[in-house]
Amino acid sequence: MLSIPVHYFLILGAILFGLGVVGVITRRNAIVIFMSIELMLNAVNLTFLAFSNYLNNVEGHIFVFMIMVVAAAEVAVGLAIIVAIFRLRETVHVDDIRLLKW
Amino acid sequence: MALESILFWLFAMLAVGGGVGVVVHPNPVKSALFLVVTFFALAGEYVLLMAHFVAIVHIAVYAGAIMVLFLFVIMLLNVQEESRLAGVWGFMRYFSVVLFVALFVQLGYFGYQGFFGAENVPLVRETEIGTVEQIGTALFSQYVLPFEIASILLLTAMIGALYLSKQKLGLGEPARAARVKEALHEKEEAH
Amino acid sequence: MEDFIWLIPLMPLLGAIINGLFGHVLKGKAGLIASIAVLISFLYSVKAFLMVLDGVTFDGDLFTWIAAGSFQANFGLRIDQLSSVMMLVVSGVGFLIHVYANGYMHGDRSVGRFFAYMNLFVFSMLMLVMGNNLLLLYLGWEGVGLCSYLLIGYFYDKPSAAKAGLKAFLVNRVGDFGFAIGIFIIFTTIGTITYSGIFENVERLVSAGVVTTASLLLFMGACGKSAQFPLYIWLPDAMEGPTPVSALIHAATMVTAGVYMVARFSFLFSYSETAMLVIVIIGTFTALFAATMALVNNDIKRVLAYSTISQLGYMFIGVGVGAYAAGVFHLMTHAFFKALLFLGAGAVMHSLADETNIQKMGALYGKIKITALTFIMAWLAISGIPPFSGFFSKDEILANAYAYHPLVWFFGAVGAFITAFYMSRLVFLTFFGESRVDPEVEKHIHESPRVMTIPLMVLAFLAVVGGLVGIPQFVADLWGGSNHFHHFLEPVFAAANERLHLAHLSHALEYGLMLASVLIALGGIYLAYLMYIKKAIDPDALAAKYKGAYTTLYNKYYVDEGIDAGLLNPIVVMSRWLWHFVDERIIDGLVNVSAKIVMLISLLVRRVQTGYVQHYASVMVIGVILVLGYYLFS
Amino acid sequence: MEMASLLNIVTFMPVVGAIVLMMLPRNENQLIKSWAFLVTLVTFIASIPLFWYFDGNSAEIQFATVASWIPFIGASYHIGVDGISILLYLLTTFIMPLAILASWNSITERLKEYMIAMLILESAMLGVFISLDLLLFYVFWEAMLIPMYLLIGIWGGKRRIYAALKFVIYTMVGSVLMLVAILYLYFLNHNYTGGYTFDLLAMYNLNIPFGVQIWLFLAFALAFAIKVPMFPFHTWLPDAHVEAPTAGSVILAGVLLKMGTYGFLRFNLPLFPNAWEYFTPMFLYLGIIGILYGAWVAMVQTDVKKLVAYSSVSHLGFIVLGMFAMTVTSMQGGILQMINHGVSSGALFLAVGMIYERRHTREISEFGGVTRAMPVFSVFFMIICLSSLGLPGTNGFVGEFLILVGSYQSVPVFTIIATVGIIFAAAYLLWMFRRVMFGPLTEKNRSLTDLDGREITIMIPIIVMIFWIGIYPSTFTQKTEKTVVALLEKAKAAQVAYQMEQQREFPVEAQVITDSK
Repeated sequence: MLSIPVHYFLILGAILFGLGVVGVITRRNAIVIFMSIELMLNAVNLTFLAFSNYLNNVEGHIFVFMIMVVAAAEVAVGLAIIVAIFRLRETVHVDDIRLLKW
Repeated sequence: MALESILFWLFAMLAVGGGVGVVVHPNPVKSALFLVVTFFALAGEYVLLMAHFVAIVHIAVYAGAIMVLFLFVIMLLNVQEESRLAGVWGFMRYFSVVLFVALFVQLGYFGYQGFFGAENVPLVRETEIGTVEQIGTALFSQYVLPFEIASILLLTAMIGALYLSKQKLGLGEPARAARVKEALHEKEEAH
Repeated sequence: MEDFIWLIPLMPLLGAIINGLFGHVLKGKAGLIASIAVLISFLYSVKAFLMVLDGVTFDGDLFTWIAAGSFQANFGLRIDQLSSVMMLVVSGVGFLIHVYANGYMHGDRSVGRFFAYMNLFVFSMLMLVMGNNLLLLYLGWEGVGLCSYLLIGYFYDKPSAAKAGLKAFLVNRVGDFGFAIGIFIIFTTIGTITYSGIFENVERLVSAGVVTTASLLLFMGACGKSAQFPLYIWLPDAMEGPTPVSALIHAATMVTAGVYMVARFSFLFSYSETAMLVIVIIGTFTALFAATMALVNNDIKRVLAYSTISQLGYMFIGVGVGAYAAGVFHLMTHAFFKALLFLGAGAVMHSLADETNIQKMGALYGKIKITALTFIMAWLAISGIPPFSGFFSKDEILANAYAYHPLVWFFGAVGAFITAFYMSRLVFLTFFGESRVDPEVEKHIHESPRVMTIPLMVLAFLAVVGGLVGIPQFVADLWGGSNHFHHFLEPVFAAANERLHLAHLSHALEYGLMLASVLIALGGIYLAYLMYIKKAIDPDALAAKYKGAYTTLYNKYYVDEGIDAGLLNPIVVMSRWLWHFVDERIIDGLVNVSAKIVMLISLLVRRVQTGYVQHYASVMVIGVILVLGYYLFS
Repeated sequence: MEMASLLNIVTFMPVVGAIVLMMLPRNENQLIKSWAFLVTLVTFIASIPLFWYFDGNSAEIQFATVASWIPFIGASYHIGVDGISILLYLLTTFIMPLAILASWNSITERLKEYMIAMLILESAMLGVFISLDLLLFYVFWEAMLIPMYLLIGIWGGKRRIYAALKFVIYTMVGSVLMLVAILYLYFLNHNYTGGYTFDLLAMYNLNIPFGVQIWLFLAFALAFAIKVPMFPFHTWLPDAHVEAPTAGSVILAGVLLKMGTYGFLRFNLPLFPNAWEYFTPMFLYLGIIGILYGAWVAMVQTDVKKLVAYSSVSHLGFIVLGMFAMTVTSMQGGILQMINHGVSSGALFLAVGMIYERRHTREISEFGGVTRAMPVFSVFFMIICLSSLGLPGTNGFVGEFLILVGSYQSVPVFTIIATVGIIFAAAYLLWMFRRVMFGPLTEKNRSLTDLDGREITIMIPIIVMIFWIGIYPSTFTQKTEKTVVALLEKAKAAQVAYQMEQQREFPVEAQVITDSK
């Protein structure tokens, strides 16, 4: 029937996750960093679904659901924060926002 | 090669390509569009995993709602293309590649070692797990409490976002916001 | 007796509270209230005295004051022969001085405060003499010290007055330090501090070998309060207080507390010959030493102050040689004539617009007759002219001193000569000779009001006849009388007298000594007469001739300066060093160094905190990789 | 039984008051102040029955409440009072209304937060005095630090941050070691009995080996010595006092310092009697050094408040002497002196605060002749000074004298040196008084106004206490007597038992030790 091994999905997830990490670390634009985080979350979703299918277990789906909820909430609040910061500082570049040190 | 395999590789390449685009493209708007591509590709992978319901929700929530939100904010803030800084940022770029490789090796090793040669499971089974009915039953019986909490979380996020977006910045009257702004500038100059 | 004696100290306390709280409302009435309070005390004291005369004594507790562990001190009173005499002197002389003060302090802006302090003083002094245990004595002791402090510094606006008050309190504290340790020793050894308890257990003090130490420590307290060498330095400065205060506290009552204490503990002191000897030596030395300082001083009150110190020295000679009754007798007569002298001096100052320099007086006799006459009576009393009171008491002390050791008598006699001389000098310069008064002031010279002169007259009467209650036995034998004062006090000193066995002098010797005293006194007066009335000897020329001696005396032997330079300044310098060096450099230095070390380390470590989100994120990812690696490859 | 619940109610009443206060509107200053005062006043009034019904004829813990708190580690909510803590408990509730009144006009910034901090502080302090569970004690001990830190750090003077930090770090250094010692005791108890408990009364029954006692004693003693503060751990005190607002100083001097001496009696003596004996000479030395050192350094201060702060070092030295002299009389005197010092030094700080509010300076040289301008104030100030220097008839005398007369019985030489301190106590206080209050009225002080009704209201209870303890101290000493006797008997018995043991093991050496005493 299905000929795609489960570890294909897992490796795809790993690649996407790694790409997300690279994005978070290298990008200066807070919005793009946010998008990279979404990428990482989706990589995790993919992994969950792969396992769910492999183990024939519905809990993976539930988890993906919860992650989506969290992601939605996070995006809403996060973007609001970015907007607030932008109003105050007129920039969304994270290297301009570095007062929280020492 | 079976149709599933072709579809898998197609979607996988689209997803990875989209991901790379998100990460490397200097223009945030285009990054966002690349992300949309990735989302659609991932939805395809979900379908391959027989998670039809999740796939649909994924399209609706991510590509439909979240991405619109992203684009909206980008447009609202009128963000320019980002220019790279020398020095630290150059180093970070190479360093991130190292991190990527390390992470990929570990996660890939985990997936490969754990599941290589594992018995493939049939995609179509007698008990379907990805159906709306299945998920609905689970959500409203066993997982009803997390489900309700999730709704509260969303509500909270909504209120929080509203509060933050108000003109007052949650810091009191506008004059005070100006004062804070001034103080921040001063502090920055001190650095 | 129990039913009224507690009222005796309570009345002045009530007066003090009323005047203290409502003095600013009462104004002129404050003095009246205060005087009435002391008068009531005096009347009750008379009642108590009469009962004691009938042989009724009292020793009982009112309530428990302090009780902790084995230590117990009660609020208890003891009325016996000694304390009843003291109560009479304190409340009687106290009352007269209160009356006098009504006139003297008239128009002062805070009379209420003045009389509150005065009443508080009478209360403390009565507690001192009436208490039945050491701690109550200590309470009165420090209480009178406090009132002395407050009253000396009554004119607190004057820096010198404030300073003098502080000095008085601190010097007294030094004495109290010894007193307190004396109490500790007595309590630790015999477990009680009531007079009766100590009396019964005095043998235990002896067998523990602490009797000399305890006696000397108690005497140290007496030295402070009674201004004996070397703790006398506060008394001359104490003259900064209003004159009634000097009369009441620094002449008649408080300063005699030390004598009272030694007399009260006669049974204890008599066990230690060393202690007695020390008392005699210090008393003799002080009597002479203070008298010399009075020779050249020009301040009318300070001359009297040195005279007081000197006379207190005589009292200590008396109690030191074992003639306790004689010491107490002199205490009493001294209270009369010295209070009179001070009040008289106050009256003089009153009429001369507060002038105290005797070089700016003279020929006042005709202008303020009552004051002058009473003053002269007191002068004769202190000089030791019979039959004035001072003669009998001083003579008795000197006779007993002779029996103890002729040398003591000799020094005492020299002191008596000097006393007669400087007192005569004072009187001659003040009341006789030519007038040196500022012409502007001279116009306003006036006799003091009645309220001031009547106490003067009463005291003058007492100064004249007061000595008659203690006519020496060998004189009284002439008409078959007896020394009433001695007999009255006999029970109190019985134990000590029994142990000491005072040597009895032959009648011939006694008469001889008496005659000698009279001649000495007359000699002193005559010398002063020559110098200040006749001008046969020029005092200025004398001073110029013996310049070194004169300046030393004039500067009071530089004792104050010596103490400042030798004791106080080093302590202050050391304290500053402790503060700035030990506290701020060493201790705080160590604390700050340890803080600095932490700060240096954190200076290095905080470099990690760059403020860039990505740096933090990378560290996080590195962490994830490490943890994951640990699980995957181990 | 009702008394036990009253104890709970009184302890937590201020916190409840603080919670209500949080809901009051921010700008209603009058309401906030009145509410805080009311809460503390009611707390004080409610605490009087505790004192009244406290049975002075029993050495037992009274009004105890035992409840499970964190059962799986054996921590319980165990509170109760004995003769020592009841007095300090009352002292705390007595001082607090006065402290609130003292901050009536001087606190203008963040009044609401200030009052909340004060109320929480009160509950924490009360908790310290009644905790009979080591962990509970530790929680209260630390909880009290936070509001105090805020009081100094927010409402303090110019160098407030430095002072607040110094205060917290000093205290923390000690209390962290104490925590280690508490945990050690906890596991030691487990080794002996097999059970896990933090209960203090259970620990009392432990027979801790001498070598262990030494270290545990030191750990506890350091925490308490810093709090007392004993020389040489005292340098936080002048800074904290000088920078703290008046009410902060009052609480600091009135209550917080007593926690150190209280801790010695509650923990060190009953838990480690043998180590106590071993360290007695050292603490006696520190005590008398503190007495003289504090007095000397106080004498040369130029800042009135600093002078009073150093005088605390001196006074607390007397208490240490009284505790370590180990006689019933001296220890009773020590406990009474804790109360006296709380009243007198607290009052001194109040008085200093009153003139500071008027002149905004505390330099002695700035003043002079204040009596002329403020006669009523000068009377109060004088009485307080006299009580502080131990004039008979006032409270200071009773405590000091009991300490000295009791100590003389066991350690005469130390006592004699300590007695020198009373001379210097008079010197620094009256010298300061002369320079501030006497002399000609200087131009700068001419406009000073005398005390108003509120300030007189603050002073009167203090004066009443000064004379009450001075004239009839039995009210207080009879409550402590039995507890002290029992405490000493138990400790002495343990010490004798240890000596016997030593004698059995090393007959010769022990002989030498006992002989040399």
